[in-house]
Amino acid sequence: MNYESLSFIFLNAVLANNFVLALFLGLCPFLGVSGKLNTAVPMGLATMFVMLVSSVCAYGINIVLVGLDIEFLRLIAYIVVIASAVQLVEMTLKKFSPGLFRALGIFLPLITTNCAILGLALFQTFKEYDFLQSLVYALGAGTGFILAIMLMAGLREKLELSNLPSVTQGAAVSLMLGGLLSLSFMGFAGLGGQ
Amino acid sequence: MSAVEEQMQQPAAPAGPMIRTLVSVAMLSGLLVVLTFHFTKPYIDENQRRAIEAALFQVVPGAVSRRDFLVTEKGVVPATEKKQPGDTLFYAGYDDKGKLLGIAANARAQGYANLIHLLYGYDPVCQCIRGIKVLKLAETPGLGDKIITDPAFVANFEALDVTLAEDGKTLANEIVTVKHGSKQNQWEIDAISGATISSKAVGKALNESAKALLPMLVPNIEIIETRSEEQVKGER
Amino acid sequence: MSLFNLFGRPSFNHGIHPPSNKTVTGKTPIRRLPFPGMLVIPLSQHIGKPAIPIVRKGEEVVRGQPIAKADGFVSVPIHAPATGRIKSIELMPTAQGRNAPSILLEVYEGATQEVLWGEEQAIGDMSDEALRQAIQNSGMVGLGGAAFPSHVKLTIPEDKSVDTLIVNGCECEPYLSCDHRMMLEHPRALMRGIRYAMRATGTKQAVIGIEDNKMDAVETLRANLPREGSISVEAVETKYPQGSEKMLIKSLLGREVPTGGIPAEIGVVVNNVGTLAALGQLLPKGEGLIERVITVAGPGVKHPGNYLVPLGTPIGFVLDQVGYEGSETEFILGGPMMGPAVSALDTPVTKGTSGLLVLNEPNIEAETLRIWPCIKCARCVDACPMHLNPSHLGLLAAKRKYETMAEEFHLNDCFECGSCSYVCPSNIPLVQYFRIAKAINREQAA
Amino acid sequence: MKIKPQIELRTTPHAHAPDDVVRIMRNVVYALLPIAGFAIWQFGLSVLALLIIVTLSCLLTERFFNWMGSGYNSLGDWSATITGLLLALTLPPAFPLWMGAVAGFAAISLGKALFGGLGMNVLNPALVGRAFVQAAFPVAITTWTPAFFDGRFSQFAPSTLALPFLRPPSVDSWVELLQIDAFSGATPLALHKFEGIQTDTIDLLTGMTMGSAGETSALLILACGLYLAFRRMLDWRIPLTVMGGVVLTSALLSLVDPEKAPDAIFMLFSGGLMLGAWFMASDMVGSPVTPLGILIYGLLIGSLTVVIRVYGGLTEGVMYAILLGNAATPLIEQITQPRVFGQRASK
Amino acid sequence: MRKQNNEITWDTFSEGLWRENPVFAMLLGMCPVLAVTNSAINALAMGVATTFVLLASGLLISLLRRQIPKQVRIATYIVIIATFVTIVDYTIQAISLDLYNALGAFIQLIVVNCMILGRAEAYASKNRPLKAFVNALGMGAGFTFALLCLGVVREVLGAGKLFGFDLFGPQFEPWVVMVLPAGGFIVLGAWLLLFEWFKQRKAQSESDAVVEVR
Ligand SMILES: Cc1cc2nc3c(=O)[nH]c(=O)nc-3n(C[C@H](O)[C@H](O)[C@H](O)COP(=O)(O)O)c2cc1C
Ligand SMILES: Cc1cc2nc3c(=O)[nH]c(=O)nc-3n(C[C@H](O)[C@H](O)[C@H](O)COP(=O)(O)O)c2cc1C
Ligand SMILES: Cc1cc2nc3c(=O)[nH]c(=O)nc-3n(C[C@H](O)[C@H](O)[C@H](O)COP(=O)(O)O)c2cc1C
Ligand SMILES: Cc1cc2nc3c(=O)[nH]c(=O)nc-3n(C[C@H](O)[C@H](O)[C@H](O)CO)c2cc1C
Ligand code: SF4
Ligand code: SF4
Ligand code: SF4
Ligand code: SF4
Ligand code: FES
Repeated sequence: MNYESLSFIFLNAVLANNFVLALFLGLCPFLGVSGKLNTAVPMGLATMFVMLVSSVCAYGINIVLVGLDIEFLRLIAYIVVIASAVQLVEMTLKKFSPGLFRALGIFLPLITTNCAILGLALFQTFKEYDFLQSLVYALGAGTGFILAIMLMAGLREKLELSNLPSVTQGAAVSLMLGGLLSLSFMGFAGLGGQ
Repeated sequence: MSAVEEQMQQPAAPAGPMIRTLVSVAMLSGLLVVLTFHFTKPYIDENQRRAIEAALFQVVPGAVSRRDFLVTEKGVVPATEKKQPGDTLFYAGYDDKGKLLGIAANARAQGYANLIHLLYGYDPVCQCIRGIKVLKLAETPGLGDKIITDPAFVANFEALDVTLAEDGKTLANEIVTVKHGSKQNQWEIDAISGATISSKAVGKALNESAKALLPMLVPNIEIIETRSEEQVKGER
Repeated sequence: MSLFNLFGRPSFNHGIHPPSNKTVTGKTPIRRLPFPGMLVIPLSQHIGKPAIPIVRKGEEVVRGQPIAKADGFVSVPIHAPATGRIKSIELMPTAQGRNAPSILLEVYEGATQEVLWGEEQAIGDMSDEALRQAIQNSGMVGLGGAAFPSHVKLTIPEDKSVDTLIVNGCECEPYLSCDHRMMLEHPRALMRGIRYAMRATGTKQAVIGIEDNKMDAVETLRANLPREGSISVEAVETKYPQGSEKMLIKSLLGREVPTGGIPAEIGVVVNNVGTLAALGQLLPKGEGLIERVITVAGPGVKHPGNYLVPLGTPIGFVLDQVGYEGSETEFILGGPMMGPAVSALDTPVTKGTSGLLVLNEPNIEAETLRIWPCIKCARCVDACPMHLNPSHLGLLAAKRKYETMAEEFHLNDCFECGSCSYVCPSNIPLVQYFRIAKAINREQAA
Repeated sequence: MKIKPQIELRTTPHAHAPDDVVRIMRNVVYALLPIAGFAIWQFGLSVLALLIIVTLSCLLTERFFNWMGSGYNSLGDWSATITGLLLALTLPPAFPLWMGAVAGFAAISLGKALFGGLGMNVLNPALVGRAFVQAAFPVAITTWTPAFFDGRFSQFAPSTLALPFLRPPSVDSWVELLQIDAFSGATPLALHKFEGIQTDTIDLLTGMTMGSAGETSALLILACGLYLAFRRMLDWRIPLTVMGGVVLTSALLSLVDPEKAPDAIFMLFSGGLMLGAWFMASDMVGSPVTPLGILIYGLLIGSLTVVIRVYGGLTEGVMYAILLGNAATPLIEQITQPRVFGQRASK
Repeated sequence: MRKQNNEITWDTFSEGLWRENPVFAMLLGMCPVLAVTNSAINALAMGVATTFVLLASGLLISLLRRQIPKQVRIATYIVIIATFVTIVDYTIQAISLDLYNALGAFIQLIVVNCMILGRAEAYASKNRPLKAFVNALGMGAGFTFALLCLGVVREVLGAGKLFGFDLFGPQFEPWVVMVLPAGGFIVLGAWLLLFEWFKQRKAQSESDAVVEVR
């Protein structure tokens, strides 16, 4: 049981313990898909969406696992169920909302095997969040991810127009930017502490 | 057409081999996991027991054995049943004669960087906290981690008063963290200068946990105390 | 009109305040310069198709006689600016830098240089149609700089209707004061010209917009206004580029010309005061445009002032007359903000030339400074009268993203006023970038 | 007389406003000098040494990267000097010199050279440097020493002269020796947050408080900032909107959360807000160019500052608020492209 | 498609070490790389654990490669990988709880480390078991090497220690930022910069050499 308030869970996941900048989760899409804002935003939205789906799934499976006393299968169960749930959602989406599918579709398979998703599922279990708390946690983590990837994409687009020294072109500058963003997000440390 | 769509339009494969493979792989992996679980469980349990006892014996000085209890809706019960959501687990520590020396419980609060997890020892005789052990900490090295290393701060918990109020429903005095050097009462914690936030978190964690646990525990203290020497010996 | 200019003179948003440098020339009356020995008369002194020569080599012409005829509607004839003999028709340098076919006219030294061609016309009896034809016959083009054939501008397309004629007396470019002197010295001709233009376009009201650093002109014109009140004079804030037609319309009427559109779309026609004053003088006499007033100024000029010169006068001749100094010198046809620098001293004064500036070392030095990277100071954004984002456009241009500039950042709305370059502390040649970008985009499209 | 001129051909416009980058930067340095002077007068030798070392470190780092890269010497544009001065002014007065040098190096290398130098950086270099040492040496950067003690011109604080890479000695005993009665070892913001003690506004204005070397006198900073604003060397809209953001957020909080509501005047004049608003948020390189963008940017910084100060773990939030504002600038600019003249009409 | 080459060469092993180093060259599996490298020992443990999963899953997948139908291969791989990760997870718990706590959830997150699935898909499923094994060993070694590069720098600067041993004595002032998230980004960025710089210098001197020959 966990008594953290919903607003604290949300803000903490968005800012102080931002998945990307403080917990190091979901770095692959963060570094890989943040070159352009118009891909970064759908990527962020898709991630948030999958986070919500997997949060719900993980909550359900965990009840079953605990009930059957087979918690040692947690990892396998989570990954399989999340992957299939996302696949299912993808298919439903394709059928009922082709527009949305086209916007988010290419990102969904990339995201399924992404550590932010699994990390979220595991953390909510470790923290013993109830259903609502888990959902808010997923929402916060997703929002934090969107925030981080949008800031990053904006900065990288701006750098695109500047004269980067030849050695900093490529991944190095993204990492350094990530570091500087992470430094900046340290300002939120302890938010809501008192 | 995107790669995804292409992939989605692959012709359906015969279901037989697919299911066969999946089932056999699942069986194989289940077997491996169960085996591993089986072989490592004793070691993990032992590790965990040692970790808990090390912490317990540190916050309840002199204790050599322990028993676990749950605070449930029904009251205090030995932790033989499975823990339900809403229950609070605590550990009782005894000396070699089976005499209850104190109990230990978990507490946590948001510190500077993240949640600070603590175990604290409660001494029913002096009705005070006799020690804390930081279980998990993500505070800044050099600042926040002084709550472990700063002797002056640790000295706060030699006897931190948590006497219950008259009505037995809450603490007589809430635990408060005060500015460094201005501690006046036994229920106050003298903060570390430069790490006020972490210090306050410790105070807050203890206060909240003690406020919730002690009113349930103190009236039921006999349940914990009754432990004969035979039981102790039997366990050895 | 926006909130910002509720107080003070009517104006538009943004723009810049360069030092005006008009104190000397603004007070010097217009004087005539002697005739040069040779005139260089480009066949294309206007926007549209070049005129077609109707004289031959060796032919003698009298002052005012047509020597080239209009080639279609968007074109105007050219008249001989002096009595003399056609020497040749050949390629000569122009202000645009290119060489263009021009008529070379040898001026007779002893000739009286009276205008011997043209007959009086009764404008009042003409039909509107005939009036517009008469305007074309006079070879009149916009003297404000664009040199767009006036009769075309004054012919309102069927599907549009205009309600206001705006008369542009702003003269916002530093140094220039030819329009200022025209207003002071020829107010009656200007009023006549305005009435012709109102007739040609069918407008019922006209507004003369004058920057408030020329209050003497405002008063002179007010004193000459017709009684019925169809014409008014309005002082506007002194600010560059107040004289740009889009800005002036905004200042005076609060209307915005749509992007890519022309003033007629919002019911306005804009003419320069010089244009209309010249019309007022030429039309009744049936003469053609053969001379104009230019401001000769700048730190390198010994006797700055406003001079009436025959079209085709090489600037070298003008300079010899007024005297100039300095070894490292820049010659500019027009104002310092928009006028092109010329490379040859035999470049002629044409219909669109409003000034001749001579800038020498100390003034040039400021520009030869190093170019720094854009420091995002936002000064250009706050200067751009078109509300573009020159900073971002400049960054895009440096990376050759010309298409993005046009598609997402409205490159084609830039009318190259130079305000952004003027204020840029990093000395980035923004306008130059934009010109190149537009040219390359045009090439790509073609 | 006829001379054959050498004809110059340039593109329009042929006139240029008198300001250029060097002139602007030089003026910022002038405006910072009184603040630096006050800091030296207030804290003595230690701050003098800190100013020199940090600025030198910035200049040397800049030169080093010049040498690694283009070879062009960019020290002449003064921007590295500004970075160094500002950085030193935001550090505690007794900050060890070697850490100051690290801060200067981090500021120019991580904050500027990495991205291509002047104008290309995305975050404020001086604050990158400060954020780096704040995270690297959290103890040293929250150690405060008293102002106006006797003998400040003849002795260094002991921590100032700590040997490179070694832990600076505690200043406690040294401070005790100085026998300053009112010294609490805490800044006005910390006093307010943890002790509920409000510092007198007059003291905040005149700099009779504890804090980073150059942040204490709100009035002096205001005067120097106004000088730059009047000379148009700095965009007055930024400090104004930042301060507006602080006031608005304080007012808003007093409606929704009266218990914790900050006092707007106190928020404005305490900590690094004045220095941050006038000299650091206003660094145009990291701020938007669009008018609406500038408004949003300023308000964002102002409100983040208050939120971090009131609800965050730290007592001070100006630095992080500005860095976050810089980080959000590209996004802000994207959504606030100006409406082009004639565009509404065309639709 | 390239002809299947069954030979095992030094390259089979060494490509993962340097040329196709999963971290420095391909930027795969970034999360554990940055998250657990705040000390050398964590980095080493993480490297070894990942290598184990890489080896075991590579071997098994390569063995089963002809039995697994295309449509379910990803699902199968994931299940196999998750199995080995669970095994590692419990084993580490059995060895040391402290280590387990230090690595946190990142042991379990090996499941989603793109490198492992990537190698399964790109290499193990197409090559003979022994070759897959050797390659996985190289990749694992390269990954561990990269983790150590980070872990060592971060621990030395951030704590003044190496593998827990005090290097500079008690007077050393650690650079706390190095063990914080920001430090992880910055140190990896710095390594990449360094490599890039070397690469460019090498390319430079090579092209200079070419010019000289001519
Ligand atoms: C990088 C950094 C890390 C910090 N870490 C901690 C911390 O771990 N624990 C803490 O209580 N305060 C931490 N602080 C907050 C400050 O030290 C703050 O000033 C202090 O808690 C206030 O206490 P004081 O009033 O006794 O100085 C940190 C500040 C910074 C800048
Ligand atoms: C930047 C800019 C500034 C201008 N300033 C003036 C001006 O001050 N006076 C003027 O008559 N025309 C000015 N013009 C030209 C006008 O926009 C317009 O073309 C002219 O007034 C029309 O009159 P015309 O056809 O009689 O020349 C300017 C144009 C631009 C692009
Ligand atoms: C422009 C500026 C920005 C600053 N930003 C911060 C900041 O974000 N965090 C911080 O702790 N101190 C910052 N400081 C220093 C603080 O004003 C102050 O001296 C210190 O933080 C006191 O807070 P403490 O109680 O944490 O010790 C800044 C100083 C200046 C001049
Ligand atoms: C008004 C103004 C404020 C400035 N503020 C800063 C600052 O806060 N930090 C800094 O490193 N440089 C500052 N500079 C200098 C310069 O803009 C800076 O070094 C650039 O960020 C380097 O690209 C400032 C310059 C001006 C004109
Ligand atoms: S410069 Fe101005 S005046 Fe000249 S053409 Fe272009 S628009 Fe017309
Ligand atoms: S031509 Fe240029 S200077 Fe002359 S008035 Fe028009 S805009 Fe002003
Ligand atoms: S030149 Fe173009 S971009 Fe520059 S200010 Fe004028 S209109 Fe704006
Ligand atoms: S004026 Fe120059 S430096 Fe300033 S923003 Fe515009 S382009 Fe950049
Ligand atoms: S390892 Fe975290 S997203 Fe790839």
